[in-house]
Amino acid sequence: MTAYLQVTGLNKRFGGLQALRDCSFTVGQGRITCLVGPNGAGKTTIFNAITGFLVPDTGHVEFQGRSLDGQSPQQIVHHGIARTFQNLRLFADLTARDNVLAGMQDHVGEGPLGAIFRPFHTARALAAKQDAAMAVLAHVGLQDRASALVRNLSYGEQKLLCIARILATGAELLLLDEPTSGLSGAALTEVMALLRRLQAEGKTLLVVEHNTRVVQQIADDVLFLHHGHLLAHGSPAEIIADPKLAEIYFGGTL
Amino acid sequence: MLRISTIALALALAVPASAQTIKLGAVLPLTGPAAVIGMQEQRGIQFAVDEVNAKGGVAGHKIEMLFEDNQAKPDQSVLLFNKLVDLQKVPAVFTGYSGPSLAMAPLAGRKKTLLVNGGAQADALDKASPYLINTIPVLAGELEVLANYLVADAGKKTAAILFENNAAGIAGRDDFLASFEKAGGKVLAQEPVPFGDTNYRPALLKLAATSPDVVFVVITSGTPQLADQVRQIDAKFTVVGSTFFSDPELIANPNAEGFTHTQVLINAPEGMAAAFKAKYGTEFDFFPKQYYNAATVVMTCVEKLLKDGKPVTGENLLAALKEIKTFKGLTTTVFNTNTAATQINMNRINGKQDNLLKVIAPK
Amino acid sequence: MDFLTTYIVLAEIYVLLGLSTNLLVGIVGIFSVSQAAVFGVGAYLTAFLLMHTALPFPVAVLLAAAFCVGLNILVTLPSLRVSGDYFVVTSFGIQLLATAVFTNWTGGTGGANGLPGVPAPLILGHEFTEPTEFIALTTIGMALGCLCFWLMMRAPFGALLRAIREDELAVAALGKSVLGAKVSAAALAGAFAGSAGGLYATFLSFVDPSSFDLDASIFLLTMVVVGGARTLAGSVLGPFVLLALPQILALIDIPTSIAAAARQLIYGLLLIVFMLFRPQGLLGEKL
Amino acid sequence: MLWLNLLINGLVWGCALGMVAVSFSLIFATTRFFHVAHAAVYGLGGYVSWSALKHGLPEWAALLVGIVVCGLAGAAIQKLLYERLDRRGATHLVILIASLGLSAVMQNGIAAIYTSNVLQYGLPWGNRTTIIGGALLTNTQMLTVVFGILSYLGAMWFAHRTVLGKRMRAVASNPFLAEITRLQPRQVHIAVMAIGSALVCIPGVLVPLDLGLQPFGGVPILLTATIAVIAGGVGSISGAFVLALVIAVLQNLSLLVMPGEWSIGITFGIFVIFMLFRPRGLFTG
Repeated sequence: MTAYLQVTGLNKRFGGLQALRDCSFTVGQGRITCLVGPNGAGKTTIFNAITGFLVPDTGHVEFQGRSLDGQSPQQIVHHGIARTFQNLRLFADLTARDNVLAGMQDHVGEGPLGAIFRPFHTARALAAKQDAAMAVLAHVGLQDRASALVRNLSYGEQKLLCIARILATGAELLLLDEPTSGLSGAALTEVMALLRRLQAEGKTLLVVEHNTRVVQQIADDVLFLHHGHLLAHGSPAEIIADPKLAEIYFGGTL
Repeated sequence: MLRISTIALALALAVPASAQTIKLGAVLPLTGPAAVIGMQEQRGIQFAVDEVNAKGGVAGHKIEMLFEDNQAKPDQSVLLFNKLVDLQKVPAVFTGYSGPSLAMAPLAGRKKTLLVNGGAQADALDKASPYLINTIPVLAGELEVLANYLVADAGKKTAAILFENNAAGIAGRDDFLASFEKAGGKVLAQEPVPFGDTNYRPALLKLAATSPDVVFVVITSGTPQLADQVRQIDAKFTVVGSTFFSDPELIANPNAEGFTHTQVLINAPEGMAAAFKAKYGTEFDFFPKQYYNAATVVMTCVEKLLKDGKPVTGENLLAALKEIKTFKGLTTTVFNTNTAATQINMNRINGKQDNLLKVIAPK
Repeated sequence: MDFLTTYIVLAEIYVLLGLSTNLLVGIVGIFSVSQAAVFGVGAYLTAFLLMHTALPFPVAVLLAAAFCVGLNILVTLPSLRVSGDYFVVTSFGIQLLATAVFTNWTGGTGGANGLPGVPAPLILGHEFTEPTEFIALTTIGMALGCLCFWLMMRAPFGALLRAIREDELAVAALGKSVLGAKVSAAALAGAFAGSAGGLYATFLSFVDPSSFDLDASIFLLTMVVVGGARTLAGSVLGPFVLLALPQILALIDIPTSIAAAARQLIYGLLLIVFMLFRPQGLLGEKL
Repeated sequence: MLWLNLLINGLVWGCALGMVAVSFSLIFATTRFFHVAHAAVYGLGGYVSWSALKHGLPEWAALLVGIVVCGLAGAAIQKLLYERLDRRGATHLVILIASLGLSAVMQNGIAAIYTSNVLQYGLPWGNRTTIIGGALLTNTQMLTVVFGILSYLGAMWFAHRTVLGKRMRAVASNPFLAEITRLQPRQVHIAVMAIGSALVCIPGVLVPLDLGLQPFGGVPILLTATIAVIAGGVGSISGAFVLALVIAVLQNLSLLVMPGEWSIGITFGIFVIFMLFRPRGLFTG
């Protein structure tokens, strides 16, 4: 059986820094996999390599048996993989709804010719897309904030909007870079509930997560990364029980 | 209300003409790199007009000058020309620089407004419009004189050309090239310098390397810097040029010794030059003199129309100009065509003086 | 009232240029200071075609606009490779290169002398010479330009462009082609500038390099800034205000010897004041 | 020996251009936006010194007055304009436009006071010539070379040996880090603007001493210098100076093979192509 997402032997060097070192792992379909490790372990670099923002020096990425090597970020989204960014990268001067709209993969009216020469067709398509966008916003619980500019949303709302925006792309595999960082209380609970709901709907999630409590609660599998290398993988309980890993994680460098 | 204004209008028209001010327009570059010359042109016109007004005006009418700044751009020129003609009803507009003049020329024809150029010498201006009057000869005539003098009188057989890369410079290059070769000489090389750039060294070095007898220079400003740089490369050639060399700063420059040039004759009486300098703090140079002369030509036509009891319109001004034909301003200006013929002198700069070599009367 | 109609004709031509500049600079966020170069190519090409071929006016303008589409894509390409502040300098370079070509390619552009005698537009046997007639052409041109701009901005294309201005990386992560959208915007901006050039050349019947130099590019940028970036209303208002400004400033009584320089100075001061206190311009959004 | 003369001429001009490039490099590397008004500061220096000279000051004092005025002007521009804009979160485009406006204000202010005529310093010693390496050089040109080299060395010393220079380079390499480590980038920006502006006064006086003063002359020189700054690698003072020399020499030598009207166009053409192939792009952050 081929894995849903198969990462094999990734290496990436930035100047003197070996960001990824022979990094290999798999992600199972329909599961929530958490990527953990100390700062600078290469977690975001892995995301960049999978989503085409970074070309690894060597190594392969396969998704549902198809190679993603050498593909652009745009093509990779079309394969059904979408990501969020640690620093959100929302469009701050656009409304929440327009941010979600930007993620929709229906391209009618996204070229100048269609926009100018088929105005009515474009307007109808736009209306349909707006309905769809509202549905996505409702899904993450932001339907009341649809017309608000992103800069006026709370941090928690912005975090939810990041997820809504990639849901709009229709991707099956979601790569979430620290979706809960900076959140606490109700906002944290809300995001965690959303992640479980997404899993229940059949999405596969690969999540960079620092909060061990969150990892324990949501993860099916945990990948432990150190110095760009996969040091261990297993269930949350197994990883947390390993004192060596805890030492690396909390005690700094080994 | 309507009736009152109608009456007012009738009254205004009935007032004897002597009480009316006559408005004339000018569209000149007063800002930007071209303003160096545009401002001089402006002062020349204003000086002539102030002088006439101080004496009571033209046949009792004061002249009012309306200056507009086109920055030497054609679109602004067209807009401002229309502004002067539409809003101020001016019958004549002064212009300078060939680009703006060429842009306004078709309009002048359609609007029957006299367009008076006193400074630009591009050949295309000669026949651009029946309403475009050039009070200065086009460069071709002047350079023909220069080329004939150089080859026949001075025995110079080879030349190189240094020209300013704008309309005036290119016209000078083309005209000199044609005239000099027609006179039997040979042009060995040519080099442009960007307009406004006073670093002539690389171009001079390149031209000097071809060892010409003369280097013909056509630049509108920066001639003192040119003299310094020619001197510096220890040039073996004679520098020759056109009217642009009659710049007092150049003549006063010891490095300009031996520079030979044609001059569209224009002389100001001593007192006038001093009065000009006292008023504006700058010399009564070539361009102010030319525009003083152009203003005199136009005001002479205005005077004739007023004395004949005709309305001062562009059409009538043109007719008056053709009728008077010969004007005695700062120089004798003859209009056989739309372009004036004036006396041309051959001069050489020696001992900080511009000395006359030869006089060529207008054809 | 030819003065008024001339003013409107020129302002309408500049509205097309304002749309072009606004699209690139305001909406996509490409720091272009070379739009006058593209405008110039449109003007020269139209003039050349009308003077040397028997092509009718609309065809000549369309050809010029089509050529400018290609050209503008080409001159915008460096912005895909180079970040903002470096691109400004590149763009200055493109502008100076264009000025050098306009001034020195005597065979094609007439060099510094320019090209006089560009024929007036002849459509269905009618010659558009007077500003009162020409205004019909520029009004149609401007209306079409504004319509295109409005349609684009309300379509998803407009949202995509705005998103790109804010964050190209995020747009790429959403599966959208940043390159495609930027190239499309550049193409449209080129078409606007090219057709404006065609109208300009035939209206003035004369073209020379001084209309398309660095100052002209900066003037276009100023129009967008004063009118207001990123909105249709701003693009339309800017040219009308800026072309009227010298006439308004002329009402201020200043000694003639320094009047013109003083007016230019006030104009510079206005730019600074707008940037300090109203960067969104009169009717725009914050730059 | 045309080529030798052109080469020497190019080197002399390169020293003048190099001074502008070095001064702009200090500013651009630190503040990172295109300070177009630097061209107007360059113009200001020449005119202030001219006035000082006409008021009877000796040459060295006139130059010094110019340097001080330019330095103060630079600091004032940063403090009163750019810093305010920056505090309001202005984008670089906004700052660029304000800088263009400032340029217009300064250049036209100069034109209103001094007229647009080409003014001369009228110092006869400037034109006296000496034969050096087979070429005749004027005293002004030799001064340009001397000041050019001194300015370069001075800027290198400043950037690498002084505390302020080190702070400047730290701010240039990482403004965010500089903010939190109390390097006080705002003060550094003001200081750098003052120093860069003071420095540009030297070519601002020497070039017009040779070629005459014009109010609108600075922009082409600044743009050529900017090419040197970018092509030489932003932040590298040596790169800027050397590239300025290279550009000036190539522009001069190009006359051997083609007419001079194309040299500016080709300089900028090559630069545009260079920028296409050596990008500082999207994903290098």
